[in-house]
Amino acid sequence: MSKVLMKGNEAIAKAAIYAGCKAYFGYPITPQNEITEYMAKYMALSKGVFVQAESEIAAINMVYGAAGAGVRTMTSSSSPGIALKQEGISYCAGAELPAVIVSVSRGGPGLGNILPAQSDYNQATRGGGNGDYKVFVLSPNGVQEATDMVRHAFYLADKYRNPVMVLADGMIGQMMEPVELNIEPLETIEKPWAADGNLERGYRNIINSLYLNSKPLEEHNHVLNAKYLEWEANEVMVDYYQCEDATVLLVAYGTPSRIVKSAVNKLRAEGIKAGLLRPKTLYPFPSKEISALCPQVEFVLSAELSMGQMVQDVRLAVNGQVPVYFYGRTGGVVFEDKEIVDAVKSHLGGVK
Amino acid sequence: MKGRVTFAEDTCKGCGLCVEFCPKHILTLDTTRINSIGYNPAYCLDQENCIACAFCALMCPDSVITVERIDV
Amino acid sequence: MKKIKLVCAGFGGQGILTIGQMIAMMAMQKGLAVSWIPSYGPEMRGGTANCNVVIDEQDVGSPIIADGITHLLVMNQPALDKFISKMDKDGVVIINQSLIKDPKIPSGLTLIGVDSYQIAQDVGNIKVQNMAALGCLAKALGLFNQAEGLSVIEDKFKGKDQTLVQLNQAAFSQAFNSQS
Amino acid sequence: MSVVFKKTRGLTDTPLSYCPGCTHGIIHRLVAECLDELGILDQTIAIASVGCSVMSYEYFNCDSIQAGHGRAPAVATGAKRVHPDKIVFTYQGDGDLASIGTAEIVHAAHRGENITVIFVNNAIYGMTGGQMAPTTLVNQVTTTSPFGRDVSLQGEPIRMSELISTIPGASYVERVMAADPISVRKAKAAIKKGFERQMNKGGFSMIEILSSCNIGWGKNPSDSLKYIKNEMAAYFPLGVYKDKEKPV
Repeated sequence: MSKVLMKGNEAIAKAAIYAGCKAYFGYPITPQNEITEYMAKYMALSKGVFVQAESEIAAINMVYGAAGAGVRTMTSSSSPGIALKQEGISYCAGAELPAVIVSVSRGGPGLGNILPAQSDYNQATRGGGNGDYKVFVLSPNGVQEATDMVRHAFYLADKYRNPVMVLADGMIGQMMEPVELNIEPLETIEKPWAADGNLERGYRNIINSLYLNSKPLEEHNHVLNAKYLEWEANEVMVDYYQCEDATVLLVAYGTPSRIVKSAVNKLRAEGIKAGLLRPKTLYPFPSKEISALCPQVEFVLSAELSMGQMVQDVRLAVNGQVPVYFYGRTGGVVFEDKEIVDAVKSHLGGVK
Repeated sequence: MKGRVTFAEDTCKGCGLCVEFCPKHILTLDTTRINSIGYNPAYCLDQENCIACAFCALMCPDSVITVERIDV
Repeated sequence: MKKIKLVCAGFGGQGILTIGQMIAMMAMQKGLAVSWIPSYGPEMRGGTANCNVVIDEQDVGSPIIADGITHLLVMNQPALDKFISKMDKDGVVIINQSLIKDPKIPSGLTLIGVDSYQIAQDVGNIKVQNMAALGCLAKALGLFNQAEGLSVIEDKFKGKDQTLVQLNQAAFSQAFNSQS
Repeated sequence: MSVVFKKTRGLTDTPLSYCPGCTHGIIHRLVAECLDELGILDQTIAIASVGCSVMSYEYFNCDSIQAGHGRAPAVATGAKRVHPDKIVFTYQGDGDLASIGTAEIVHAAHRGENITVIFVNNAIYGMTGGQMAPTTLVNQVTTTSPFGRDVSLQGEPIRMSELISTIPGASYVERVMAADPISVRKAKAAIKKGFERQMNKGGFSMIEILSSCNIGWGKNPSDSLKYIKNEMAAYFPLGVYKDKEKPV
């Protein structure tokens, strides 16, 4: 398949269908509407399921139902809508259901606006649902990677029986870039646990997150946690740029990381040895990878389109080895590379 | 009865609903001009025939129109 | 090649976003890295519309153009007023002469005019004004030849009436060739 | 010379953000005129919702609270309960009121909250670009019903005035339209009656106004008004569905 120019939202929807998504549930919200609209058309044409739910809460619970019944399923939304989905995400995690949630985030809090932002890092990685649960969070930096990560999300969801979120931003949703889609069928795995109404298997399946007694619930939490530790050990994805000899480490994710990459080039042109570490998985977070670079760098700077969210994970990773600084713009304002250059320069030469 | 119809031209979006509902057919959109917000504004071709019925103003979504009655 | 930071701007309905998309398609077919992003907001027809197109050899950094515009295509006066201060010092401004009668451009910038209305009328349909603007822009970018433009138009209107394709191509060609 | 018609002071000077020809603008004006004519503009709290009218707080010349999607009746309940002598109204579209906000509207009516609900039904999600609404007509094409609304998959359009009128707590429910000068005048009378009901402590009122979305429907403004009259009003009959003061 050759490259085609495609809008991020449309590419995400197409990638999901190629990855074997058979059921989509959504509710209109900008800037992700094209995903819902594409699914409305192509799920019908490919004999899949499309339902425009009455709300985001309903949509995620439809996902819970479809995933519990053993089918590859997905929902998508944007910040305020993802906020409403938190309840259902917690239930999916508690009942160990594979589901993909695409979050095309926008400016907040509240209604905020529909411009690109990264102020939903905490919402994605910590979530607002109740309980000791984790969501696998992937962060693409462009349209091509968004499609690859949606595919990977379905793989991870099935492999670990867990909700996986693809955290894009309004830029990726609305932007067009050349894309080459992977149209190979994604391997399906057996789901002997699914409540698909087939007692010929010889036993009953129950999808549930209720554990009335303390011991079984504690055991359940240990089972879940073992899964999260396995991700941290095996599933971290990270991209390095000019890090080998870097004496200043920049950390940035998503589309804004591309601007930080330009800033690295500008800094290098001025003789400042900057490097960029880009987390592609926000949970599990590349803590070891960041920590490993600390001995060679003067400081670490986290650049985000937020008031400072990922920087907290960066601080935990650095754990006091070197100073950690933050630079951010918010509300839909996207920083320019020269702002990052200036921020780095302002911190050079030790703590002032 | 005679009337006078005036338009706040720079908030007119050229939707044409006033034109549609004018019983005297004296309103039109000026396709030779674009106002400051990018539309062909409505205007009155023939004030003499305005009867001050205010149908145009009733149907204007943007409250662009003022209608006056001229007492003769 | 020097990185191209192109902004296309005008009223909604002038085909601005399509012009940007078609430039992006031409760049993609040449094997260049490219991104296209519209200004997006609440749905309302009319008003202003603009899009950013970044073209580079290897990969595109920021898809959003904050300043240093190398090429600006403006279809009306408010669009020109909005973006002129964000130009690169030796940038190129392409204006729609049909609606911008007396452009004020800082010295150092190159000004190119395209009478898109006239060209569209010449080829027989005023609806193809944006293709005239596209032809002029494609030439001004200095990256593309006429055949590359025509082939993208062919692709874009695939499955549509062939006379429509030819009409669009005619407007493109006339504008492309009218520029020396 | 006397002024027959000029812009009401119930609206601010901010230009409306609606598309050309959208009847939201007419309905805004009617509400604003009623508030002004009833002399309650200075004691009203408007509750704005989410959808095309998300910015209505910029346009109504009174105090306003912006609510989350679908939650306007709950927000209105909060405001009205703490200020029972003030006038509180919500301004909601069909996605807001008839989809995500069904629980809130049903229970505000059920409690008999003394508020006025202005429900603008244009059978589509306009703000987000023309998706199917619960009120989208059968076979109507939208971006999420690309082959037309299919009753077997999406059900029949939901009739909110009929539904709300079955709730004992509702006092006054009427459906009107904004399709021509005569119907616009009738719509205004209904809106005024809704506010009067609230002023008289008469309880919950909802005025549903059939409205247009010419962009979402893919029609010109003039044809859109014909669509309201001929298609929408055929499925959503106009009339008074509930009037506790004058049983229907």
